[in-house]
Amino acid sequence: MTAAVDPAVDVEPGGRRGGVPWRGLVLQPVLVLVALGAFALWRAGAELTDAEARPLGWSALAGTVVDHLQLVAVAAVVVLLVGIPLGVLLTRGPFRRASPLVLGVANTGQAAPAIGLFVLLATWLGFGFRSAVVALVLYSVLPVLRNTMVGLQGVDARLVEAGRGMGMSALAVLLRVELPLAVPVMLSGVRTALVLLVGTATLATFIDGGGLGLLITTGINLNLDSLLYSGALLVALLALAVDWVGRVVETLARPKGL
Amino acid sequence: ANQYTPDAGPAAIQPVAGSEGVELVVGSKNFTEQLILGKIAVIALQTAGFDVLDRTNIPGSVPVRTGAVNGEIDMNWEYTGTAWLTYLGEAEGIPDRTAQYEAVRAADLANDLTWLPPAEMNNTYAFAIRSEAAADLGVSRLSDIAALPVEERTFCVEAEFASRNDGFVPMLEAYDLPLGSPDGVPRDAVSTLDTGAVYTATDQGACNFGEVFTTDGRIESLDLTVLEDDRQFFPAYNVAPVISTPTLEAHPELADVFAEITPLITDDVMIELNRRVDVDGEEPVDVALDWMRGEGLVS
Amino acid sequence: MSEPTLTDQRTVSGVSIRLEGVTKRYPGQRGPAVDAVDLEIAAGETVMFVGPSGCGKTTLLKMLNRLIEPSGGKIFLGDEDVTGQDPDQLRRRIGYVIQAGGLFPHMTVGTNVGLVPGMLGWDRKRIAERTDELLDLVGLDPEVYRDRYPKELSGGQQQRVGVARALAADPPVLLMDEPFGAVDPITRQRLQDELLRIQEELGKTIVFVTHDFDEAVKLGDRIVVFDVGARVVQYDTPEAILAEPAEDYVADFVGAGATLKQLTLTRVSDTDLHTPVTAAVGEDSAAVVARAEAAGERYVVVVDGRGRPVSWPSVAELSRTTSVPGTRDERLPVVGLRSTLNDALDTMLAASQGGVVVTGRRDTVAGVLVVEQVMAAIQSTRNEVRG
Amino acid sequence: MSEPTLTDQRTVSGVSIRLEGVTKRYPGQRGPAVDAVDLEIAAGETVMFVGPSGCGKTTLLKMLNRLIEPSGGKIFLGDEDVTGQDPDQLRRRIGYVIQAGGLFPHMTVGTNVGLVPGMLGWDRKRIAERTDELLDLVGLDPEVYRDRYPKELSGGQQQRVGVARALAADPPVLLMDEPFGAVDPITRQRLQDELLRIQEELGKTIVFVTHDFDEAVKLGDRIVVFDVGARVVQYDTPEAILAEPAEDYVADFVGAGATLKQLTLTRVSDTDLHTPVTAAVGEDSAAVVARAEAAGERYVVVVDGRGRPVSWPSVAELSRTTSVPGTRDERLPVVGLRSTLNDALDTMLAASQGGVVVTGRRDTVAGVLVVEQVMAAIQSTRNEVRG
Amino acid sequence: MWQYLVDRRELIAFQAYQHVSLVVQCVLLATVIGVGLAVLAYRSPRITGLANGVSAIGLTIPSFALLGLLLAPFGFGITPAVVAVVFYAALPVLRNAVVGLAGVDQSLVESARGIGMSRWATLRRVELPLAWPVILAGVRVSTQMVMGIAAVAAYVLGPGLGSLIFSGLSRLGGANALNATLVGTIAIVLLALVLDVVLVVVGRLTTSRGIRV
Ligand SMILES: Nc1ncnc2c1ncn2[C@@H]1O[C@H](COP(=O)(O)OP(=O)(O)OP(=O)(O)O)[C@@H](O)[C@H]1O
Ligand SMILES: Nc1ncnc2c1ncn2[C@@H]1O[C@H](COP(=O)(O)OP(=O)(O)OP(=O)(O)O)[C@@H](O)[C@H]1O
Ligand SMILES: [Mg+2]
Ligand SMILES: [Mg+2]
Repeated sequence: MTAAVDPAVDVEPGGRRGGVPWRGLVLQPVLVLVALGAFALWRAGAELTDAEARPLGWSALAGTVVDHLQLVAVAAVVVLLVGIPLGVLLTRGPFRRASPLVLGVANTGQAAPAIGLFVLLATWLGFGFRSAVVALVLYSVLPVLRNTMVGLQGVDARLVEAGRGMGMSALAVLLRVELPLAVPVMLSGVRTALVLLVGTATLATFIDGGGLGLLITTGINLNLDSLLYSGALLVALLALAVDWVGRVVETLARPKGL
Repeated sequence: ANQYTPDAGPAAIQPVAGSEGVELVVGSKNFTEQLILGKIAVIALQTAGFDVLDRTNIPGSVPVRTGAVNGEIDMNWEYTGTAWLTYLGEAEGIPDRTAQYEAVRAADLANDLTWLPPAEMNNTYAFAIRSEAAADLGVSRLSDIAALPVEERTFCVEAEFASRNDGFVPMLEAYDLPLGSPDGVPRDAVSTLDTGAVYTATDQGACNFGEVFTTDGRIESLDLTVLEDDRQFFPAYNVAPVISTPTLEAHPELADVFAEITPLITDDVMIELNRRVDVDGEEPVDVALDWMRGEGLVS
Repeated sequence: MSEPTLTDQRTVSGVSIRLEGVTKRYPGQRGPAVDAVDLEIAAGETVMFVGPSGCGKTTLLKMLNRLIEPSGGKIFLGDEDVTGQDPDQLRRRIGYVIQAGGLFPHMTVGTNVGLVPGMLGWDRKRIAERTDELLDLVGLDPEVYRDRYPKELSGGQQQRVGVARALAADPPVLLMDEPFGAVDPITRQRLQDELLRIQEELGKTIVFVTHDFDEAVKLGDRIVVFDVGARVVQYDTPEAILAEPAEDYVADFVGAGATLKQLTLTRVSDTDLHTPVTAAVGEDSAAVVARAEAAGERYVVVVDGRGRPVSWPSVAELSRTTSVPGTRDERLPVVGLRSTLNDALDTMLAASQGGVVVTGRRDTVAGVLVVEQVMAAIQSTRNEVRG
Repeated sequence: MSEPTLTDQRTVSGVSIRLEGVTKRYPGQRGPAVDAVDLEIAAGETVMFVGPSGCGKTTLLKMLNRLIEPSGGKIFLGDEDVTGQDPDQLRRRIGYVIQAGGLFPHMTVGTNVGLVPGMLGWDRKRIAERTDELLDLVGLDPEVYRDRYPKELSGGQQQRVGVARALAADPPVLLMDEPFGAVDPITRQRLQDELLRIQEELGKTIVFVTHDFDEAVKLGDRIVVFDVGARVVQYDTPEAILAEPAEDYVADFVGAGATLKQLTLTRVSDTDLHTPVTAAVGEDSAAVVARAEAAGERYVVVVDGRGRPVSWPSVAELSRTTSVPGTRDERLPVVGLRSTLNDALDTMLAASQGGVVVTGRRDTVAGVLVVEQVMAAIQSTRNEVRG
Repeated sequence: MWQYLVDRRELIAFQAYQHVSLVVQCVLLATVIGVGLAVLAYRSPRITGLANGVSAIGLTIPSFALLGLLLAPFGFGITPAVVAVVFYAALPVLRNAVVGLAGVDQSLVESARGIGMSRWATLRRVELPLAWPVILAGVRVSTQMVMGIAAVAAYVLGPGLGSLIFSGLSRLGGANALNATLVGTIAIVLLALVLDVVLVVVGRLTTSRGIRV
């Protein structure tokens, strides 16, 4: 454009885009690792009572963390495999008519209390890992679905038309134009959903789903702050790590030129 | 009130002088029996004219105890054995119920807590198994577990019991089944669940042995078999109202109020009340009020 | 007489388009948006669609490449009926340019331009060559711009890339929907000139939607004026529409200053120039005056050794000198043969002689043009149109 | 000679503006954006700022109402130095109009217009009256538009509300930054006419930034041509700048067609009209022909009973009839006295007579105008400017 | 189930009221806090980045863990529930308020300043009203989210419907355990729906007709 660029407006997003995110992307894992190291140091040196030592023993702790990771990973994979394709499908042709309804449901679905889902699924499917995963999937799939749809709907209709107008098939337009352009919105939504998932997985302990929630409940029940803090810290660090992975993927997948 | 409690009229329990405008905090742990007892206390104290802040359903024993010790909770129902072993840190329980009570009462005076006379009811820990499995595996006592193949030694416990000093790990040791060792109980054979969920999980066969309270109504309704504590690991757990000493000194009539209630609480009564909540699905508060009306405590 | 000198030289690579009773009815709309339109567009012509907002121009255009399926009627490209063809295949053979280019922001300029050839299965090398060739054609240095992203281009540059992309597979037909609507007037003019130049080279069949009547006059070989329902009100050359609007509605649409607009359509070379009396610098004044009086002229064009005009004195002025002076008149009104009559008029109004000297090759005098001739040119256009 | 007949009647409510060495240096910028500018703007004048993008027009304008604080220099409104005043107070006394009106979309038209009076603490009733008065002034019926929201108006109407808002507290000075930049050419022209009309009534001091030189010529009493750093290249009347650009740079900026542009500045009434020989319908043709020949005229204007022109035959044509015919010539070239010379030229080019009949009050014949007179008018403007 | 509802209508109504009351009050407080912080932040790119960071990182703290951590300073009861709910509710409001305020057309701000509005008047009369729809969208997201978080707060004796769910959990296998959980869960979703509708209505009433789409 020949029209002048107003520098006052242009400087700030440019600066932010150029500088901080990469700094943040490096800073975040470093902080997580430092915190993790500090925790390990404390754990190695702390004098623990028997009651604390039982769940905080190295092997017990490793088991708990692995349980939590398993919960999150399995649920996340299922959520992505279900949520994204379903979201894409709901913005296509005849299904498009259903999308306002689905979006409405997805919006209020977020209010469904996770703890309620856990308990209900435990009653229906029995206790254990499986119910916990199903509950987590139900809890997270709606936001992912919603963000996929919103992201795709946000793509400039003229670009879709331009693609069709030059002879791209519907699938080609989806793969080469719509999805790449929807990636920023989609991924940031997906990232938020997964971060919430990490936190929500703490509730799995109520139905024998395992995971770091155990440290927190035991900490609360027995008034053992060391357990409570360890649990909270580890979950938050895990969430930050997931958040970081999400950010990295976003940065890499964000099409250049936007 | 911060929790839903229907109003009751005075009967055997009468308004006491000087209760007007005084706020008392009632605490309880988060399992059915404690909820019913807690609600009984709430209704009683409300009828006696106090403003009651309902802190029933606190997750875990220790937080309740901590609240009582530092004065945030004025009254709660406590078990003698739990206090002796878990709170006061004693290693051995006292077999005699009265002696146990007297010992706890004496020790807790230093903590500004006064134990009113205990109820007859004794709610101890136990392990239960679904009756079919009991027959199949041929177990009736805790010491029988050691004879089972390792893969049958599966347990459901709640988080608190798993870490308590009078809890799971010492118990396993007492029965020569050390946790985490190959000839004892493997770690992944232990599921940790919410207190109430253990009964269903045991019934569904998620594990063979579930940690239960002997006064729980579901033992009967789910057809669970309680294993005998043949090595006397678990001590006596009589329940008694515990009131913070300053509160009791300010309102000595409180002792009279609970003197109306405590003698009525027997094992059978408690099992029945628990059953109504756990099995019939009634609300603890309704069960409490119903019972108190039936006993003529309130109208 | 649409720029005959140009049309004659043009290579025509486009094909003709024929619409027969093409209709589009949107569901839930009262009347049809496009109502049984018949239209023939000759191969290699640029046809401009103008008309009020909502009259169906875009709908009609999109039916040509079946982005909108007609509810009825037939559309022929060349002799093929395209209403039954696979739309994706069809669209690869029709270039399509929309407002602000519609470039994909996440692809480089090169990728954008190479998309259609890629879909047609060209090999890499051929695509790269074609891309560079097209960028060159639209005046963008491939070295500089090939790897840029659209946001790194100015609006006008983006628009040019849009045109390049539409031309990629050398489609015989180009559809353009208000392509220059969003750019500022100066860039717009530059883009228009560029399109004229490209079209001169390529001779595509172009269908172009615009809201700007001046643009239609400037770019179009023919203009279609539509009314609601895509009713064709007038379909003719710009000259004819300016001179003889078919209905009051068209006249309103054309707006004020139609005659002055018409002048932009005719070049000085298209008029009958008057041959003036010339005099070389240093020639004897008396002889020149005599020559002029014999020819009945009041002014004499003084030329230098190479035949280039120096000044344009009146006979009266000249007779006051002895030999023709060589002083160059800085204010001498001169235009070239390729100038439009509008330019000529502008120059002539500022000059005291009431005319301009016209120069041809190497700036030698080709004749003079006076106001009366401009008027005569307008009259003759009108008569031609009427005849 | 900027429309002298109008200027004379104008009430002047504006104040003068004086800039002394006004400078603006943005942090992190190499040179200053505005470099020691001295400028005097007379009260009641409309001064147009033109210049290339980024030359500092907006910066200079915003320093006048201290939206940007000058780095140095002094600014006087009337005789007050405003560089030390409270900016919020100052701005309430200076109207400010930006592109697309800058209307607050969440307030009604009425609220938008009444904002400044409200801040000045006027009472409700007075604000309401003032709002209605202003809406009337900009040609919007208050009853209809007062309670609408900006989005319910067309672009042109929004722009007018923007002007009304800027005028609300009757500020002596109006600053306008490319106010008509975003509207289509037709609306733009209407808005310009409206601004001229309003300004004629109110006589504010207006500073107006534009990119469009035609707009500057049309609206400005004077034009300032800036170069980078807000260097004043030329500050003069439009006529003078068109006729005598101070530097090549200005000439480039003025662009092609300067002379035709100049024609828009002069009205038919400003020229010396030629009085034609007239003939009443039904008069004896021979007598008329004789009269015309005596006056040395080649054409005769035929008028009806009320003195309105009917046709414009040549003497030759007339001599072929016995009595003057009453047939009305549908193509008779007629313009009014208030038309610009540009309109007149446009009409005249289309007519075979090489001229137009000019009508005055009640459409009676006021004279005729021929091409030569148009050229003479241009020449005289030039001489005036030079003189 | 129906019998369950009828028998316990008073209890359920009481807890539903407490749940809504907790959420509404906390969201109100969170809105004030979130908008207040955004007003402080949005003019500076650096602080805006910080605010966005806080609202992103804040969500990585699991609500259950935060509730636990809050026990130490505040004890059981309403206080930790309120603090946690306000904290989570403030995050989306903060983010949306920053986005909304930053998204206000700069030419309108300049217009406001240009006709002599002070900074504060510009914020109050132009920027906040224009950003309001975006802020309100944040409030809606917050409300939906904290309806669920308030349920978990019942674990630390926060008020509301969460206690129905937890009592269902602790009595699993008994009659009515499923009913209690179902009623608690569904009631929360329904109330969230009602609150959402209320917020939409509030949005319509508080958003100028001129900027409604
Ligand atoms: N998808 C659609 N569904 C229903 N009606 C439509 C649709 N697209 C266009 N229309 C209607 O069809 C008519 C013609 O629209 P079209 O877009 O072809 O007009 P246009 O001439 O291109 O207008 P403009 O100059 O404003 O671009 C209009 O009345 C429009 O409202
Ligand atoms: N806030 C700012 N910070 C730094 N430099 C600025 C700022 N605003 C403007 N400039 C610079 O000052 C110069 C003058 O800008 P200004 O906006 O006054 O130009 P303009 O003449 O109004 O241009 P246009 O015609 O494009 O509107 C430009 O070089 C511009 O980049
Ligand atoms: Mg269109
Ligand atoms: Mg500017």
